[in-house]
Amino acid sequence: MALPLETLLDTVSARIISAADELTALDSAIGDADHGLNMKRGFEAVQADKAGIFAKPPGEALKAVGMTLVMKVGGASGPLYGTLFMTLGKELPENPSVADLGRALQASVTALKARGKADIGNKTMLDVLGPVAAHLESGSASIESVRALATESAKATIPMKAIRGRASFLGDRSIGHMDPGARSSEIMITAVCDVLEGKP
Amino acid sequence: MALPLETLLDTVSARIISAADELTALDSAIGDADHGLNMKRGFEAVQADKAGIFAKPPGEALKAVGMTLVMKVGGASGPLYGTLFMTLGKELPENPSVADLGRALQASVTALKARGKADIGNKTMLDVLGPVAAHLESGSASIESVRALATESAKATIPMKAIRGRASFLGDRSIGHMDPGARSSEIMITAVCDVLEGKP
Amino acid sequence: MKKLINDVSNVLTESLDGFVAAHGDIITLGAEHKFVQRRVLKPGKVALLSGGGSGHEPLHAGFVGHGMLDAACPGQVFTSPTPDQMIAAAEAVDTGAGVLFIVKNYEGDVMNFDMAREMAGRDIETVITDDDVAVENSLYTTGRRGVAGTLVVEKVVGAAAEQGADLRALKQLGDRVNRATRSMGVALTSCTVPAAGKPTFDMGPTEMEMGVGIHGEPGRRRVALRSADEIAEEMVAAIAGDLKAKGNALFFVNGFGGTPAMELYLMYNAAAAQLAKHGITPVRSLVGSYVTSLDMAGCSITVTMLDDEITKGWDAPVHTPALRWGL
Amino acid sequence: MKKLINDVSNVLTESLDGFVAAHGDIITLGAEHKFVQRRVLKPGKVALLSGGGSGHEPLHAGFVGHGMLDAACPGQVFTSPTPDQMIAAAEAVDTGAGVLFIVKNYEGDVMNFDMAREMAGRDIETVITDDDVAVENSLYTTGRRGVAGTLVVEKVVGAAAEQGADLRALKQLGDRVNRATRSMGVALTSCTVPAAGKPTFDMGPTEMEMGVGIHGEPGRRRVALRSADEIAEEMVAAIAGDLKAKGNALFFVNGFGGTPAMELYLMYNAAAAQLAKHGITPVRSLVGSYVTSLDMAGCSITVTMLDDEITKGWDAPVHTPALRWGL
Ligand SMILES: Nc1ncnc2c1ncn2[C@@H]1O[C@H](COP(=O)(O)OP(=O)(O)O)[C@@H](O)[C@H]1O
Ligand SMILES: Nc1ncnc2c1ncn2[C@@H]1O[C@H](COP(=O)(O)OP(=O)(O)O)[C@@H](O)[C@H]1O
Ligand SMILES: [Mg+2]
Ligand SMILES: [Mg+2]
Ligand SMILES: [Mg+2]
Ligand SMILES: [Mg+2]
Repeated sequence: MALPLETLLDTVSARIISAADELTALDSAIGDADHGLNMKRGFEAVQADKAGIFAKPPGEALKAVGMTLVMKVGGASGPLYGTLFMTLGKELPENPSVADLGRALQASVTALKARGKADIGNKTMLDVLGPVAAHLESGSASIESVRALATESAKATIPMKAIRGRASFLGDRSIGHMDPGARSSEIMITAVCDVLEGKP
Repeated sequence: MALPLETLLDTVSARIISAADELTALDSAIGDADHGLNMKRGFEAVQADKAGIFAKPPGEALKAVGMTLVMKVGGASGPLYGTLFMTLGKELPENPSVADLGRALQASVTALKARGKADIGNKTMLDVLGPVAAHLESGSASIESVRALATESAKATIPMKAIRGRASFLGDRSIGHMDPGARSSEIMITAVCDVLEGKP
Repeated sequence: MKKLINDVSNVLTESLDGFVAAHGDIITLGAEHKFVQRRVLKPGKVALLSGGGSGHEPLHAGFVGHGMLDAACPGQVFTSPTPDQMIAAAEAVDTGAGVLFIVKNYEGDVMNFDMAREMAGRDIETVITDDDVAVENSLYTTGRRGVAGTLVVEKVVGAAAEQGADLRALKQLGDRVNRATRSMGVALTSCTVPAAGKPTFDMGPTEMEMGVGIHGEPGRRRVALRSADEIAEEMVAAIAGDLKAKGNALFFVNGFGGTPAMELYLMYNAAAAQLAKHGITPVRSLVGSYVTSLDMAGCSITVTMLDDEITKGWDAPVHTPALRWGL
Repeated sequence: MKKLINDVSNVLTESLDGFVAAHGDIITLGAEHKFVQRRVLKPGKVALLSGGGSGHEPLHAGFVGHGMLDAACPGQVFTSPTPDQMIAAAEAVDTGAGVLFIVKNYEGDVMNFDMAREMAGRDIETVITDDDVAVENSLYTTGRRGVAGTLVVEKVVGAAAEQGADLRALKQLGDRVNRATRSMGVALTSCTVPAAGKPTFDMGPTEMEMGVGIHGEPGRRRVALRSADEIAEEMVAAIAGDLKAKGNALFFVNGFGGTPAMELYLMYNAAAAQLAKHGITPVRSLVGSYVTSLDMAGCSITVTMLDDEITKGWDAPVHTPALRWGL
């Protein structure tokens, strides 16, 4: 399928920007109260750069989105989401199958693990991105099942004790709160599902 | 009459110490929230020095009370109440008449005016001490009339605009609050009246 | 009340003990916590002595050392020190050239320093600082408060004393620096006096006090919270209107104790733009919490018009716990 | 939210503009507010570059100047700077001897500095500071936070760089100073991030956070408000227990932005008594708000065990906006 890149990016940006307060509130509980502010700044910059970004071929456009996030977000989420988009740009073929999507996302997850020295189960965005990548790669994914898995996986970070990220400084006190990065990943994946399903 | 100096001082001390919070609250409104703390510190020091103080003859004892207040109270009230007691010590004869009391208090008021460069009507302790001194000197004073005048005079500072003391920094905002030093003077005069009347 | 303290009645002595321990290379403590003095005195130099209520730290003890004060007498919180303190301090630091008292214009301070001068029996002059333009001046009232500008007077006079100026000359210089200096303050919150245990005044979440002093006393006007630019505009207008001078100045933005550096520098930026409109050019700057009001949030700005002598005094080396350069 | 600010989106740039205007004799501002740099570079000297989220002022920009940093990159409030900032700063201050990054151990900071190092194409080493004993250390976790001890690393390494030490030697020295340093903090109130507009966490009037960091993040434990002595006892026990060393030390009491000097010195007094019990003797001291968390009330204490080299580095002249002696 040909990905409607521009619509995807607009929807992801809009959803993240309008969820900024929620993400910051989650980060207040176990972090430093800026995840929503960071993500909003990043996607506002992506929107401001759109003309330049979409002048490029799709792969390069995705890399440019990643680079914009790296240069505008800062914090932990900047390099991580930046790496995610840059890797997707490198790995996605022109007209990807679902399995291609899975492979590219899996490659991104591998890159993220290396960048952040983290693993699945550490109570981070990886706990949403990792399961979704694996599910896509499995070949049995539907839009419905991906959406459900993203939501479930974000929720599953609530009882986890953080091993990585700022929440790890809290030790046991990190238990009982959803990881803000897991929630922003869920929001992005849900946005992609909605666009692919034809919902605005 | 022979003044029961020790009882007078015990009662004045006890009344001031137990009114500390009230005096500090008055000073919060138009000053710096310490008049009660200052006066309490001073009279606690007087109480601690009592043995030394009452080893002296009455005039010297009063001067010693004044010097203790000067050295322990600080702020505006320390030099002023210190000067008051030192002047009383200098001016009071052994067995003072009511008129002697009036003259001595009047001399103290004069000394206070010089020390503080202030006058009656400036919204300070002088607005209680001045009228009471004049009334005592007039020869027509009774314990009852002195007590009533002290209370009235303290109350009369409420509508005044402060010209001297910290409250003067507030300009018109000083209007509507009783002057803390006027109130402490009222408390002391009332205590003296009560003792002379035989009330504890 | 949330404070890093033990028993409220020991706050002052415990804090002073820590202060003297941390800065033992520069200062020593007088008996009974009556004063803090310079560790090494300079014989023949006029001794500079200041003091006032505590709660304004680092003022004054933080300015004891080479190039500034010889001794400082800390009173109770917001309460002037008592004459015995100044007498003992003068005795300790007067090496024969006399003593200059530098006193902020509050009646408590003025009267206690006056009594000390009368009782000390030595050659003493007094400089009274009254830089706060928020207070209306008049011959019949207490006059203006001495606030953050006191630091400037202590620094410039301290430098001249170090250079060997005599007592009369220092008194004149101090009066001159004071006349060249104006300040104004704004508070966003009240402070809490430890012994009182609760804020001195209540302030709503969208209110501020314009023209506040440094004792948690209310200011001249309670107004609605405004932007840094608007606050700077009003403060600079009051200062410049009263100074009636243009040209080079020392510009000092002072935090009250609960104000982060980020906000002080933002105020510096806002107020510098306003100064330019009035023809005042900051050629020397100081930003930080130097003359505080316990934990109050807010700031004051101070402008001192500079001439060669005052500039030289400001630039001269200083080595104290809170202000140090050139040494 | 009560702050001396204009539009929340301009807080950083307006504050930086004020900072650079006030300290223009020492520092200059890079394009697009990406970094602050030393006005006069020393050719042939290794360039020291630090940075991190804003809100910790004067850290880091306040330590740019002779004897400390060559450049500092300020991120958004509590958010690591982005790689383009470090790349531009390194380009501006590298005079050929290479660049040392000094980075506090937060994943955001570490990752952004790592990316900058990969992309900058020059000789760069990194010292990571992780002095906060409040965080349990383990091979499998993020590890400890870098907090106020970072100042000590910057000072000592800065002195050695000024003396001509090469990049590898500075990296080793930085790691060594970091290993000799431990910190722990306590918060009495939360801070308020300007863009968030309300306190990061709620705290009751009789609660405090033990083992708090410098980002308004909750600490390890919410406990009942305790006396300065009890707080000092717990903090010093944690530090000394982890250091497992006795002898001469640098003792640094750091305010978080909303803490008055009076309380910091009282804590100094309380903690010095505890240090003595553990055989640690403060022979150098620093007290003040240097590594802050916006307007948070509270403090941290830092101990660095001293040897001759570290002592010499600490004592060496320094001339920066926030730390100055010997010059
Ligand atoms: N090492 C890591 N690996 C993967 N994700 C991480 C890592 N560290 C942090 N994160 C993610 O980043 C999120 C926080 O992002 P953000 O608040 O923007 O940055 P910061 O923590 O620097 O303030 C966390 O909720 C977590 O999901
Ligand atoms: N110049 C003055 N003359 C007479 N009384 C004064 C003068 N200045 C202040 N006072 C009195 O002192 C009182 C304040 O005392 P206190 O609070 O102890 O000292 P401070 O004002 O230094 O904090 C005022 O309420 C007023 O009655
Ligand atoms: Mg965060
Ligand atoms: Mg008072
Ligand atoms: Mg007072
Ligand atoms: Mg952050």
